[in-house]
Amino acid sequence: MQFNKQVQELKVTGYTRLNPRHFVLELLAPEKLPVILPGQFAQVLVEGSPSTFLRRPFSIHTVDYSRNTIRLLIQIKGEGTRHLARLKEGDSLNVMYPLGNSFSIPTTKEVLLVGGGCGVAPLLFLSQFLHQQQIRPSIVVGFRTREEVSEIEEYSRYGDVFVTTDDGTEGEKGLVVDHSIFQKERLPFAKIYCCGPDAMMKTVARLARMHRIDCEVSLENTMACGFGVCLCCITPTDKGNERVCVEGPVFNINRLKWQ
Amino acid sequence: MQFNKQVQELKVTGYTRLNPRHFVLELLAPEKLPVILPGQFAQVLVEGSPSTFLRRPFSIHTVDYSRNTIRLLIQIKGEGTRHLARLKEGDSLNVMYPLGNSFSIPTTKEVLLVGGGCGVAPLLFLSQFLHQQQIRPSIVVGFRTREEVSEIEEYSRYGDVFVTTDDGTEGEKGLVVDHSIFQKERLPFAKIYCCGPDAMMKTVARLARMHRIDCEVSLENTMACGFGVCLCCITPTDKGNERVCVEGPVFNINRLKWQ
Amino acid sequence: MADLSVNISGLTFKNPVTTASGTFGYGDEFTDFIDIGRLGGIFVKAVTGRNRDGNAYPRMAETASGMLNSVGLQNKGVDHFCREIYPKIKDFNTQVIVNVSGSTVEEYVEVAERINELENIPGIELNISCPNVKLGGMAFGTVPSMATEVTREVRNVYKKVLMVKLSPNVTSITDLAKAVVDGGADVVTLINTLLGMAIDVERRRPVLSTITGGLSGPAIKPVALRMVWQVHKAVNVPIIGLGGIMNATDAIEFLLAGASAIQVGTANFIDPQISVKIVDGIDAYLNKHKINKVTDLIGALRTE
Amino acid sequence: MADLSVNISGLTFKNPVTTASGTFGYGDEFTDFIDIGRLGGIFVKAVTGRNRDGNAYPRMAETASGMLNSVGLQNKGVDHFCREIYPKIKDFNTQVIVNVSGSTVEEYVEVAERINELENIPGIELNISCPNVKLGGMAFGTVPSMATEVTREVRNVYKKVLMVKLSPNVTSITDLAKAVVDGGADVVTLINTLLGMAIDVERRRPVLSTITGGLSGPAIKPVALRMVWQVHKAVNVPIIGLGGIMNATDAIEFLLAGASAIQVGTANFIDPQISVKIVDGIDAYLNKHKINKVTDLIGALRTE
Ligand SMILES: Cc1cc2nc3c(=O)[nH]c(=O)nc-3n(C[C@H](O)[C@H](O)[C@H](O)COP(=O)(O)OP(=O)(O)OC[C@H]3O[C@@H](n4cnc5c(N)ncnc54)[C@H](O)[C@@H]3O)c2cc1C
Ligand SMILES: Cc1cc2nc3c(=O)[nH]c(=O)nc-3n(C[C@H](O)[C@H](O)[C@H](O)COP(=O)(O)OP(=O)(O)OC[C@H]3O[C@@H](n4cnc5c(N)ncnc54)[C@H](O)[C@@H]3O)c2cc1C
Ligand SMILES: Cc1cc2nc3c(=O)[nH]c(=O)nc-3n(C[C@H](O)[C@H](O)[C@H](O)COP(=O)(O)O)c2cc1C
Ligand SMILES: Cc1cc2nc3c(=O)[nH]c(=O)nc-3n(C[C@H](O)[C@H](O)[C@H](O)COP(=O)(O)O)c2cc1C
Ligand code: FES
Ligand code: FES
Repeated sequence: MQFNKQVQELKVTGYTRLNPRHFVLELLAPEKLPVILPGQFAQVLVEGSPSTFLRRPFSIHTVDYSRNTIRLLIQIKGEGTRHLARLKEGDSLNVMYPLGNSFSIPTTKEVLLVGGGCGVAPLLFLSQFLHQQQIRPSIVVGFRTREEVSEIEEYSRYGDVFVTTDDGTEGEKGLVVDHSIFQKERLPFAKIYCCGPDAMMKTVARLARMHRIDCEVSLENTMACGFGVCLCCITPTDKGNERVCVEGPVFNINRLKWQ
Repeated sequence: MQFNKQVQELKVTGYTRLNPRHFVLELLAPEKLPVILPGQFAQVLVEGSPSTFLRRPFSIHTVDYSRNTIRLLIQIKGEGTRHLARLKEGDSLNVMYPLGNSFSIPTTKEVLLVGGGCGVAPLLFLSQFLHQQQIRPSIVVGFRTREEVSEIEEYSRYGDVFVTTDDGTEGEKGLVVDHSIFQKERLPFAKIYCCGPDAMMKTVARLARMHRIDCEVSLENTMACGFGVCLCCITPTDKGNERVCVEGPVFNINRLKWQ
Repeated sequence: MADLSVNISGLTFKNPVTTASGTFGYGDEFTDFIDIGRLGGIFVKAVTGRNRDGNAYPRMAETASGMLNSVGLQNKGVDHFCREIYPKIKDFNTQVIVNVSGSTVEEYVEVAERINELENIPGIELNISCPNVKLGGMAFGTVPSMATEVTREVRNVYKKVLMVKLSPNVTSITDLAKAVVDGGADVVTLINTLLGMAIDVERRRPVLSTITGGLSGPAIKPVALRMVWQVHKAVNVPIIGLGGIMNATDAIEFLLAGASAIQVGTANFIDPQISVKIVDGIDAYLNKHKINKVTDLIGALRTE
Repeated sequence: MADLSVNISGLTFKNPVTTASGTFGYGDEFTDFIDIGRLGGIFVKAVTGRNRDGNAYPRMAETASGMLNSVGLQNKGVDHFCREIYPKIKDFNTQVIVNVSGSTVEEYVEVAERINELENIPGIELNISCPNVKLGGMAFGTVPSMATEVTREVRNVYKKVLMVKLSPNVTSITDLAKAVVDGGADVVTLINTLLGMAIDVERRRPVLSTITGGLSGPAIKPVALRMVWQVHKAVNVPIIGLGGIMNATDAIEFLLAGASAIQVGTANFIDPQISVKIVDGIDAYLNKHKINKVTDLIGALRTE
């Protein structure tokens, strides 16, 4: 398998506003899509946004080789994402992809995916991928409130979905890690994949260690290049400071030295 | 008469592409238009153009108090104007106006207007204004080539129009100052108003001096503020270095010390 | 509504937002746009001993997130200032500080003495970034001993609040800050423009008539902020911070780094109402964060 | 097709476009995007005496038209470089220059001696912007006498082309340029990053773990261009210019100001193909202006 990185002008072929803070872009590639693995990300150039100098990283949300499209799930945070939210079908977007490593292929069927906020982005692609491997994971996803809960049907196609909302307006009330699934004495999983805010991932990692479950997390970091040359995005690991954009974004928690 | 400067969000209510390099924007003011005089200009904020930090100055091309609109005639030069060319009806534009002094009210009916390139912009407004004063000027306007010749019908409403093109595809061939109107032994004018490239204005000024005709020119300059505070836009005059954006853009040639 | 007032060497500013010399004229051009009385203070443009025509055209070049200028201290001299300008600005309902420049120590002293007599001017800001004719064009503001000397000589004749504005074009901004404090400065202002250059590749010429000029705008903000922080740790006098401030967030960054007040410069050209918007934005930030007085922000950067 | 080749102290570069140290890795990450053989040269990232972990996270802050970094010379040391990296890059069809760093004169000398043995490395670039541990953290590159000393000591052991990269955080860049030429530098590279800072007002903390960091990108271009011009008039060795170059026009500005070659830095992060596009853009400019060879542009700024 080859992982040639590309810089391409993708065409916006779909725009779905999930809720006021989140939207999904569907992007059509001008040539045959490269092989993309779950957990990989793209670096997006935000043209026409004066305060956005560097590219912005987003996980690949889904890949559709038949339509030759990828999708990104984007949360509006600052100028760059605000600007992307104004894109329309037909616009083009300069994207560097696929970048980073990927979630590992599990050697077990007892798989749990945990995602919070825009951290759910790579998990849809991962569940599709697991589905192809005949694995039906459990998926716990956390949202702020009912109106932000989205794409549950899509996840349900590939796994058993559990929802939390901070305010309890849908699913269980509380943070993802407060979900009752984690309260059991013995968690029925041999592998956890997790993506979300730092604090959440650290809690999940603690739980995983406690229950002796293998666990991979997808880290965020401030990135300048996204392909390994600037050394701005490091995280301390058992091999020293490693690049989140090349050796990551996915790390096994055993390798991380969380600060 | 009061000349309060304003910073307003104007709405684009009209967009006319005259030719590949020029377009006209019609802009609707949110409140009653201030009094605007011919020769005055506006400072336009080009939002969403990363390489355009400062406002861009454009002469007021026409004013329509009944519709509460102004129009700008814009030539595409660099990033800022390229970006403005992409505006659409309904977009809004942050504009500071009216700025600068104005052409003086003539004390004669023998008036000649001379314009070249986007230097024609203030002359349409000036001819309307003269029309209101029962003055029908002669108007010589120069263009590069036939396809850039535009708005001739509008000018004709207010004056007698003479056209030149650099390549002779319409009107007389050559630069504006080559027009036969200037070849006469005695030019039948008591006042010339001129706007265009520096070299052109200097030639017209020379002709005016030779024929002892009173002459005003509208200068361009690199501007940072446009309202008199940065002192970046000076031109040497009989009173020392004066600001093109406040004491100008219109100067009587007798006052200028052309470099 | 939080308490926005700050005290700078005994002078009360109703809020920490002021305007930078050379970017605000004498204030009068702004009365169309804002109520000047809403500002903490204004710094009017440089006054020199005699009339100066400034540099030849072109004086301006736009750059990435900034601009270069080579205005060259154009002004009509201190006589004209006292006679013609002062009467027009002396009753502004804000602190009016005069920026004082010169090419020799004597010129600085002469101007300072004259401004000292103007009742409604509570302070001056010495602009020591100008080239020193006696020192072969080297700026006063780049050699600590010269900076001390010019400050001391002015201090001898000037009885009100003496601010000194530093140039960022130096190896050690703290050495310069210490030098002017040694000379008797009550306050340091930083930063003036960075020396820069722009070239027109089509004409193969410099864009500015003077080849090089002063860089201002958001491009220089990181450098300005760093210098404010360094000086805040090194000297014990109030700091007025500036360089690329475009909004309230930028202004708050300077306060956190140690500035007691800030100046808005180039941003005035793009939005003449920005200074007042920044006052409102600081107020909103304080309310949002439940901070009662703006002075709690000054130097409050957490670095532990 | 114009003649794009330039000669820099005896080395032939097929064109004046090279890549800046710390922004191009060891070149290998770029092979997905460009043919490295199309570049005049590449400057690989800093090599120090021993392994360095660099600074803690976060190491990056975006700023107006630029970025701050505090990577801190992370690298595995000169041993690892010679053993593991050199074999991979020694056959690139371009000039490969190694950026050499250290905290003591001895460390610079040690690294330079080791690199001197590598046949396919025709030159080194001394990065003297690093803080000098013996000099209390003051950078070698800010004190002329120290700059001369470190250059001279390296010159004694290094037999090929010796380039020295200067820091812009100084009062007089020409003094520093003269100092390293006195020490035996064949070429000067300028500029390294400006020292800057960014603050997160919500957390009231510095964005970078190191509080201050190095500013790069278009924001610094006017300063870089000014320094290249000043040094071009002051010393007689070839200059390699950089700082905020984003396109061919920027690159040509540096050539006109006096640079014999240029480096593309931060722009590589945004468009990894930009360096090759700049080669093409310079060629197009020369053709448009009917200039036969790129060397006709070097220092060709008209200022009369
Ligand atoms: C590998 C990776 C994958 C990501 N995947 C997704 C995704 O699928 N969907 C999604 O919505 N977001 C994702 N992000 C986060 C996304 O990149 C940032 O939200 C985005 O860059 C913000 O840009 P902005 O211009 O809108 O905000 P800015 O104005 O740049 O910043 C707004 C706020 O967000 C913070 N911020 C900016 N960039 C980052 C960053 N890289 N990491 C953490 N905080 C940041 C800033 O500190 C600031 O407080 C990912 C980040 C990484 C590193
Ligand atoms: C008082 C005044 C009135 C004007 N009226 C009009 C008008 O009615 N219609 C019109 O099309 N243009 C007018 N101009 C010129 C217009 O302001 C510039 O063409 C415009 O600012 C270019 O912006 P840009 O971002 O597209 O180009 P940039 O990328 O900024 O520059 C492109 C090229 O144009 C040159 N340039 C930029 N600004 C100016 C300037 N202010 N003066 C001269 N050359 C400049 C640059 O040096 C460069 O070579 C006027 C200028 C002034 C000062
Ligand atoms: C056009 C212009 C003229 C200036 N004139 C002066 C001056 O007369 N005296 C002075 O001390 N600083 C002068 N400055 C510097 C500013 O006061 C300020 O220090 C600098 O622009 C940085 O702030 P900014 O980035 O907010 O503009 C001038 C700046 C500009 C842009
Ligand atoms: C992330 C990063 C790492 C850098 N590392 C080095 C380095 O190791 N050695 C060095 O001499 N310069 C280093 N630099 C400085 C660049 O080589 C260059 O001098 C500077 O970024 C200015 O050029 P630019 O604006 O084109 O990026 C680094 C710059 C960046 C942005
Ligand atoms: S973002 Fe540059 S190395 Fe990871
Ligand atoms: S543009 Fe600022 S004074 Fe004229």
